[in-house]
Amino acid sequence: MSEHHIRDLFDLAAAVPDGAKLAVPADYSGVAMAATRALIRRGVRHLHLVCVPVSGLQAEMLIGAGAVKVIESSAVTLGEYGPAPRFVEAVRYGKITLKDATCPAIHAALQAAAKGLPFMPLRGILGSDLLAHRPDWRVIENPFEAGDPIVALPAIRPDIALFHAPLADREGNVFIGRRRELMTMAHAARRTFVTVEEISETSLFDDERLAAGVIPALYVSAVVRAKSGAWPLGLWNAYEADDAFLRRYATLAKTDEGFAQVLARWLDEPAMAAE
Amino acid sequence: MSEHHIRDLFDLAAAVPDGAKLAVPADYSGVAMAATRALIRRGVRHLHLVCVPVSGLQAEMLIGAGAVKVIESSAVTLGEYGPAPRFVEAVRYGKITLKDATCPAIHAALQAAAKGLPFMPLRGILGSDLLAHRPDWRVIENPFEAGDPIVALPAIRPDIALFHAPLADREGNVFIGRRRELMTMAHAARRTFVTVEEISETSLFDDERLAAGVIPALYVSAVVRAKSGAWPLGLWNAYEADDAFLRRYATLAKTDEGFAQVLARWLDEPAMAAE
Amino acid sequence: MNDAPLSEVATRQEFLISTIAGLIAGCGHVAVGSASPIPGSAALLARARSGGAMRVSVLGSLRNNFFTDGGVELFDCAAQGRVDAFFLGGGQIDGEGNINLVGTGAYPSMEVRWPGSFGSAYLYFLVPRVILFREEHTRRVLVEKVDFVSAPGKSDPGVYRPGGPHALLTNLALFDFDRGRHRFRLRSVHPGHSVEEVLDNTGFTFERPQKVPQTPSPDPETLALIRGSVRDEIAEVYPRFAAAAFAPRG
Amino acid sequence: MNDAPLSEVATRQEFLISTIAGLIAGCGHVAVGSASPIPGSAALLARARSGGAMRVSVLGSLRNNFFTDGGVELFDCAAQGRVDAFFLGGGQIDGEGNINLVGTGAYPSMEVRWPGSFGSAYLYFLVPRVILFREEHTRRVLVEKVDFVSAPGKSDPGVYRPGGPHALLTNLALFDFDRGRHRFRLRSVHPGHSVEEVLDNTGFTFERPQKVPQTPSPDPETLALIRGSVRDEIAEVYPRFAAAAFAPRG
Repeated sequence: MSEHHIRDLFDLAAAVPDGAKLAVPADYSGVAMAATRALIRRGVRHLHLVCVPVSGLQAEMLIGAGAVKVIESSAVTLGEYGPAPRFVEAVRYGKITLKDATCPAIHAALQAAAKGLPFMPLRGILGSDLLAHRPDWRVIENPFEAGDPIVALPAIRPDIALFHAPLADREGNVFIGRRRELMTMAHAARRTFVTVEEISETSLFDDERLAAGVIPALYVSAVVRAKSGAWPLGLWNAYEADDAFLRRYATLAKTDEGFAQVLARWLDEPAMAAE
Repeated sequence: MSEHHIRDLFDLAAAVPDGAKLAVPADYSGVAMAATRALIRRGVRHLHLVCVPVSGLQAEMLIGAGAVKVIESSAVTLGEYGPAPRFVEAVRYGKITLKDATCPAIHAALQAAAKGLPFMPLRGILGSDLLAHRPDWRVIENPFEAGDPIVALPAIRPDIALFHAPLADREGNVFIGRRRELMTMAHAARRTFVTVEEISETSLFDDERLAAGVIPALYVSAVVRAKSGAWPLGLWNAYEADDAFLRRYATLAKTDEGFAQVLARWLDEPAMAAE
Repeated sequence: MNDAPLSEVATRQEFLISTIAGLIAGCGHVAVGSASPIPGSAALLARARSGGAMRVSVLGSLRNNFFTDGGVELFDCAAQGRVDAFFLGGGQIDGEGNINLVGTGAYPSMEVRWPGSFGSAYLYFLVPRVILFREEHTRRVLVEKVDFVSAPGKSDPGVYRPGGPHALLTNLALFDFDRGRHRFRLRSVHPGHSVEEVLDNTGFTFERPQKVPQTPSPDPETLALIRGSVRDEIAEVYPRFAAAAFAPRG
Repeated sequence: MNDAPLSEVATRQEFLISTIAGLIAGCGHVAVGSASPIPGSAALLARARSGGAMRVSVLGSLRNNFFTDGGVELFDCAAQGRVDAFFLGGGQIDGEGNINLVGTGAYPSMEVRWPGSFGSAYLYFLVPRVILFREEHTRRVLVEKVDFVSAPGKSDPGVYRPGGPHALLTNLALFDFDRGRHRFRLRSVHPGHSVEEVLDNTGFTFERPQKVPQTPSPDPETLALIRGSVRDEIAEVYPRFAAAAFAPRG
């Protein structure tokens, strides 16, 4: 850990500058919603959101709160709860700049950054209108076979990767288990901020079984404890999404007024443990 | 697991055809020496050995036994025990075809295969004589920046990946912990043969901590139990290399006769548990 | 076919599950993406019938998902040729098999915006047997030409493409996709529906045999499997679906 | 300087460890490759002195290696700009900083074959501070021109190269590398040796100041650290080295 001055969600939100290229994971992976709330409270603006490879409530609320300038994602949806209304609205009125992608392209572009490469080739995509609307994606020739076109994706190097995990230790090592996309995000990003349910007093490297699923502190700039930090979303192996909240959200957020109401209530929720 | 007829080291050796492109790991990672012995006993020939990214005693003995036609590696050495004498001898007299590489190039070429890509770009290498002697490596232009040359490495898709691990279960899931290069090998190769110290009667996926370090059975063609299967090399967290054997080997293998003697004795060692 | 919970009659969902399971029989590894309870159930049904020969990876599941390399693994696995079947939907699907998951109107400020293309622009190229599945069968969905091509149904010669569309299943009918002619061909119409109804509600032209068969309904053994182990397994990922989509156990 | 185990006098290895530690002071993350007991000890010494500011990754260690992404991680980590210093050796090293880890004579059937290039052809380009370390200081090792360039000391303009040679340390002397002129410059000669001895045993020309200083010997505090925690830590990976290279604890 390199940013020891970040000790709570307030510090964390203050350390995310306006205009940051912020990488966030999909709902199944561990979304730092408590930190997102702190970001909206601090009034963050002009974010370039990179969704790895899709997003839901997090992108939706940041967009609704006016915090997003650019969004790069393969999808934004509330899943079982239907479309993401603020995202749909922002698209219709051109309030955000879209960089529509496809899941493996976002993974590959992050892997390029993690390998210090300027680009990564990727199969597929050719003939998709995605390509037509992504002037930053190029088509090159496979150098080993004439007449074999292949897409080249420029590396995505996020300024900050932000996610929520079940466990970290005092050194800043973070357990992410099978959620390896979080490892790639941390390798690719300049800085990585993590919120966690619990902080272990012993090193995660003490248990060789655990070690295989650990992001080393070398890649982690700050860890902040946030109990239920993914709420109202769920966290794998820990807790489910808050069904009542998400139903209410999906209904209310269809209008500007309804969204303002649900956002205000969410921002007013009692402070979390670490705040 | 897809090759259920492979039940012991004899079956495993029989399933490796002459001329196979065989990927093997470095000494620190888990080397299937018991299986290598079975391969030499069966008289395997013309192997195209891909060392990930280097090799020691395994490549050395296979070369000495006349089993190797081509070797692709970033180094072959007995480490603390000095040069690999059969390798050095075979190079001097042109008995093997060399594909000298550099470690990250082998990793990247396997990753290309694991991603189904025809090639992977990689930084560095330019100006190295390695490049001059690898006509299969190309220099291309970074498509995103004129005047920025970068090496393109063709994918390495091994016919078979072969390694030794501490634990598997009855389904064919294999625990490799932090040795992620074994995961990449299994993803990249058409078939993967694994020897293990122990077979668990319960699924490795039952423990979420363990799961993060598991190669799923989907990528594993056969698992054979071989107690002390890395001997005379060591296995991480399990046992050390056999110092006496390696000292004796390094001395004797300097001559053809000495090597023949140490090889014959090794092949005569009592059969292992699974044989 | 209706939603009534009569144990001898399949619910609409059970009928679709059974039909999809037939389309993926014989596959070695079937992967199921997110928000796909019916394909997920179908894959679990096909696995139950395969006698241990089929693997299934259900995204979002802990118990039926053995990936350990993160979100990229499904895509890598497909590119390695280790995924035999996958399922894609579409806000629009056209007669050449193009699919649109982005929206209608002019990009980017679209009139109707859908979530986005997900992995379609990749998996449609790499998975040999892609089943297009969309319950709604209307001219709004099945169009002559999609407004936005998330993933094309056909590719230029020279484009690396081992995969592509295999079949299209809706609430009304089942189509095969002819990869030589790049057109759909009606294979069967579901019980209670007619070819005329299909023609009326399809925005693209398609081929059809002179006599169009009826899509077979699940037999009692299949229904028992669906309402038994399949329901239990899919409930892990889609509890609300599992509570609503199945008839009571026999 | 000798190998005698007198507690007030550094062994040859202790002297080298101390000298290397000085070369990497201030680095945030130092990585140490395989078969590198002296650089490994030096990195652990530098870490001990850094007050927690330096990270060290010793390949082959379980206790001082926090990589969790397999063999590729060191290389990815370097390419991300997260490795500040690394160590390379060479069967031959020439005056332009080219290194040869492959062999002598004509490739491929070389007269003398060494193990191979390892990661040198990559890390030499990407790690800002590469310390060349080779104990043997003879005209056999330090040559005018290497027989095989495993990794070049300099690159053409336009080649992406944030890294390169920083210093060269042998049993006789310490050189800096001038990246503008692509030549070594003698910084200091070790106690007990002379500039003439260095000139006699070096196959390439190099720059030197009019008066060449002596390489400083480790002070008692440094020696105590080396013989204490550093010895204990390096013994995990190099037990035979740890048993032989250090003088008894003070």
